Amino acid sequence: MIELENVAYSYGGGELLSNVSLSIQPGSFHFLTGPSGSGKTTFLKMLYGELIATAGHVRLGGIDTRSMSRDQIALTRRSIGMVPQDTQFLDHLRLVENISLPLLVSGRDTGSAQTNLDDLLRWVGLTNHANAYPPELSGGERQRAALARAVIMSPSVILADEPTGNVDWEMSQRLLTLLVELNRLGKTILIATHDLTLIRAAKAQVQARVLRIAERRLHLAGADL
Amino acid sequence: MIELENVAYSYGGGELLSNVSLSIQPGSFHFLTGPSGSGKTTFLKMLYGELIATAGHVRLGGIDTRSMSRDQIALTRRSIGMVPQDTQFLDHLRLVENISLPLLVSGRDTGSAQTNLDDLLRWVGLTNHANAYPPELSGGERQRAALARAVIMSPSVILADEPTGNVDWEMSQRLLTLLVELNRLGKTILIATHDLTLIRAAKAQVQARVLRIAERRLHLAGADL
Amino acid sequence: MKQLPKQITRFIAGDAQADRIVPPTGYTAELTIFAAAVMAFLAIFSLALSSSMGRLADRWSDELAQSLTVRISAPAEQMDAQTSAALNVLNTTPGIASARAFTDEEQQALLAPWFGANVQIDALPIPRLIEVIEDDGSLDINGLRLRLQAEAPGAQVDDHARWRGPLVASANRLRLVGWMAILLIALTTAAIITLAANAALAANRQVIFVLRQVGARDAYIAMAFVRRFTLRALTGSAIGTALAVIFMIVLPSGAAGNGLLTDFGFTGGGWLLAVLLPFFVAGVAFSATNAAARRMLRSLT
Amino acid sequence: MKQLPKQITRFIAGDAQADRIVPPTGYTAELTIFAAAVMAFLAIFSLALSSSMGRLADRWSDELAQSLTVRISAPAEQMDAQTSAALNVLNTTPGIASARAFTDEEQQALLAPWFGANVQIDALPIPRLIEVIEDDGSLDINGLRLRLQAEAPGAQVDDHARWRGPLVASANRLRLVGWMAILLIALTTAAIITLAANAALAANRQVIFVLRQVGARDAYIAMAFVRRFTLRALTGSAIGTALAVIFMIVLPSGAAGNGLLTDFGFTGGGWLLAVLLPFFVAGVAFSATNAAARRMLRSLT
Ligand SMILES: Nc1ncnc2c1ncn2[C@@H]1O[C@H](COP(=O)(O)OP(=O)(O)OP(=O)(O)O)[C@@H](O)[C@H]1O
Ligand SMILES: Nc1ncnc2c1ncn2[C@@H]1O[C@H](COP(=O)(O)OP(=O)(O)OP(=O)(O)O)[C@@H](O)[C@H]1O
Ligand SMILES: [Mg+2]
Ligand SMILES: [Mg+2]
Repeated sequence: MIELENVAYSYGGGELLSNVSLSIQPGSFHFLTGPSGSGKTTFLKMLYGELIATAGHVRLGGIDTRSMSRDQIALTRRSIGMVPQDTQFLDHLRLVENISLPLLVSGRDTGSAQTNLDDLLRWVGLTNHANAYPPELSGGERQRAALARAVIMSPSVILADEPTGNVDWEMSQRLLTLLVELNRLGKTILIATHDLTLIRAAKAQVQARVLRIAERRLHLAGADL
Repeated sequence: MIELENVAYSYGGGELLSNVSLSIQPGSFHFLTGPSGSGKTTFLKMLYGELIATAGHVRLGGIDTRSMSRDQIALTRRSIGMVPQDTQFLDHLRLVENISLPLLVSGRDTGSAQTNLDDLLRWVGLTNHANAYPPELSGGERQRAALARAVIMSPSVILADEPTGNVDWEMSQRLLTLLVELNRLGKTILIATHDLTLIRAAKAQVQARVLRIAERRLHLAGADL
Repeated sequence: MKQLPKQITRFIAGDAQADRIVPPTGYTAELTIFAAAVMAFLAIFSLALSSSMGRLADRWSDELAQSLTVRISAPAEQMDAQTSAALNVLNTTPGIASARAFTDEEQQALLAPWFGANVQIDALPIPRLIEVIEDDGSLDINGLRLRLQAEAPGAQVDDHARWRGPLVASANRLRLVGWMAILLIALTTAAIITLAANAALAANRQVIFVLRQVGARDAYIAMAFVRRFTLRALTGSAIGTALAVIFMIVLPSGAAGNGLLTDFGFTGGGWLLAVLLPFFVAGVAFSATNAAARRMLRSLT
Repeated sequence: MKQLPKQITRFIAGDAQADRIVPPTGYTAELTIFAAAVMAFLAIFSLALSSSMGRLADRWSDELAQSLTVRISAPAEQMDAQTSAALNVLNTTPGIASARAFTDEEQQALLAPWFGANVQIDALPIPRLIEVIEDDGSLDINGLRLRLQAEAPGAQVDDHARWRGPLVASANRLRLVGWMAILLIALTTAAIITLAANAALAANRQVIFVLRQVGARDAYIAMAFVRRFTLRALTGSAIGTALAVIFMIVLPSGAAGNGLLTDFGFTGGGWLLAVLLPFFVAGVAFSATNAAARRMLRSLT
């Protein structure tokens, strides 16, 4: 469960987000939209402990991120899968190793996740690139790899920041299907995107709420989307 | 004038592109589509001297890139504006300095381009971020900055690789308008994108040819797009 | 405490999988190994220099301790009386360990360079020589001269052998220079390793960021880097130490005798220090990298 | 050639705008400056050590040249004849620069330590001493002994003063060690600067990539890095040299006399070398960074 209470964020200048209150229920499906530079990425980073709200409270599992120790944040992240907007990998490791990195750093056995990993690679269309190094991947391939890395641990929350910005329409439908499936398995999903057609396609498959950032506030978009 | 004659490219494994012949006339407007991983970025990199065709000839201004010296490639790039898919900047320089970097490295006076620069910043919506450092920009802002950097030298050719992948619909229209304007001034434009709505919107404003990569070949897409 | 050896074994053996998360850092790796090796080499040399100079200074100091001679010139009939009076004075003077009259044979040996070995010493009006051994530096030579003048008017104190004093001082200063060099080298090593570790960590900011992003704990990330650097520093300094030791052994040992460097090298304690040196360097690397890694981590969430 | 000074001025003054394209490289910058400083400091010290040892060896060698004494013990009536016979032999022996009999006063001064200053030398059957000055090392002492035995049976060759020989050898070896240290330090400096430059360039791969992308020429990119590193190496080594020189000047100069290190430091040529050192280090940095930058550039299109 993710709760925001009167949250504000500022990078030092004026406030980018003000007075945001929201409660994200387990198993829910949310989209986050808003113009470029409105604060979508900033918002996701707060749900992830990468940024700490400058005012108000962001609670993950009931604990305010502001009062979490560094180790607590690390542990919390193991139950949150994050697809960042600018995907970064360990360039000296092969794609499979990068995708199983969350298992490695949390001390889990990577062997037992093998079938899981194979299925996942097939679904995101990277089976042929399993042994490539990240700099050898195309932009869309990197984005798909980041999604695979985010879900490999079967986290209870998945945050995705423009996960389809670099892939074609067909592939974005495939990725959406994967996220919808995970949502049916009870995972909480939050996708930041500027792609309204993606949102419309999702709404046909799942009950999704659309949040919009406008003028520093978070609004709930109507059914007109 | 850009000419490709029986061009093929391979990263070491099988051929990614085969037997590509194309002639891009000065002042023309092209789109390049194809699924993720089909070779759009690879294709653009060949037009730019970053990759050298493994077979056939890529001629820029009549000279085969394969026989160009490193300095010749550098000089050629000054007349080609490139918006890469993964935008990179000099993180220790402010946005304005990054945008005027092409002027700096070619020894041109950055002062005389000042009004040009101001207009450009306004058009891509980055006036307020002129003094920010690149890591402080949002994903869409970086993409817009890369476009501004590509056109600052008023190059005769502009190559853009997914220039709207991270911006909202309105902003993508704005960027498209900029490119259409430049095309009207005689610049050659080539945009790689998977965003079919962008292509449709462009076709309403300008006479654009759509190229599609499918099964290692370059096809000319019909009017059905 | 019982766990410590196990911990050390685990540290060295490492976790092959966890190790891979740190990229091979290329030039900074070579830099660390190389710097550690050279610094160890120079340190061993300075240590040997200090230690040789120390021994030389000690030996010369010992010789200096016997550097005082008292000469009694007196008519033959007064000779014995004045000699024993002088011995009396000497044996009650503070700062003198012992005093002893030379025998005829010893006097003859001393004079041989001047007269040849077959001189008949009894035929000459040779003064009697008394060898004095000081025990520390507290002897008051002028006071001694005055007292001797009163008790044995024919006695003359001769400290001409003191010419080696400046040599001893010099050897001591060389020893000091050697120690200063060691100190400087130790500081330099620590600084170079710290800077190299910082450079490597700065170059790996993305790696650290990604690891934090996927839920790695600080200790896990830090340890991966710390292990790398510590083992590198250990390797480098062990190589440097070994080379220096080999070099010193094969260095031609020069002419025998009381030369400056004829026994250039270590004694027991020095060897121990040489063996410990790589571990010292590894320890420096451990703490430098750990601090640098923690600092870098704190700058990321 | 007339352009060279202008080029150098331009290199040092640089292009303020072009300079900015290279990010402040933080730890590698500090590393370069620090390493250059320490290495210069150590080099100056080794240079001073070598130079002092060289002078010491020279002085002792000079003294050694006068280290041979011939002693003539003969009945008083034969003394003069044998002395001039011996002088004759000595003056015709190859390897001897000159030979001269001591005067009575000189002999008395030499004997003073043994007999006191007021001994009546004529009353003693004292041998006559001849001071021999060698001119190089080619003197055949045994041959000389045989010839003297034939011409002046009472003559005895005494080279007891040769005890300083090993000392000279040692001083020469210390001088050698000093030069070896300088060589090692020079190599280390070059290696550390090369590695630091490579590390900095590797860390700046993105910068170089972006610069190539926007149309910068190789020479432009390389020069930006080369200038940075050269100036840093120059600064660092100038600081190190200055510190070493200051340190040597304030180092207490110890007791006067013929000590080992009482004149630790430089003579004219040494000072020149000290002044040139920073430029040498800068030159090393220039070529190392240039090579590294060109290599990195060739790996990018
Ligand atoms: N580290 C930072 N320091 C200062 N300002 C920042 C920083 N990061 C982001 N910003 C600013 O905050 C604003 C919001 O950024 P954010 O990345 O959250 O936008 P976004 O909604 O994700 O945009 P996009 O759709 O373009 O990705 C932007 O104007 C950006 O310039
Ligand atoms: N340096 C490289 N080494 C090996 N293979 C590479 C390298 N760069 C790209 N590839 C492979 O070549 C193929 C085409 O890559 P490219 O980046 O051209 O695709 P793209 O059409 O731009 O895809 P996207 O829409 O996802 O950006 C991909 O499958 C990619 O894995
Ligand atoms: Mg964003
Ligand atoms: Mg691409």
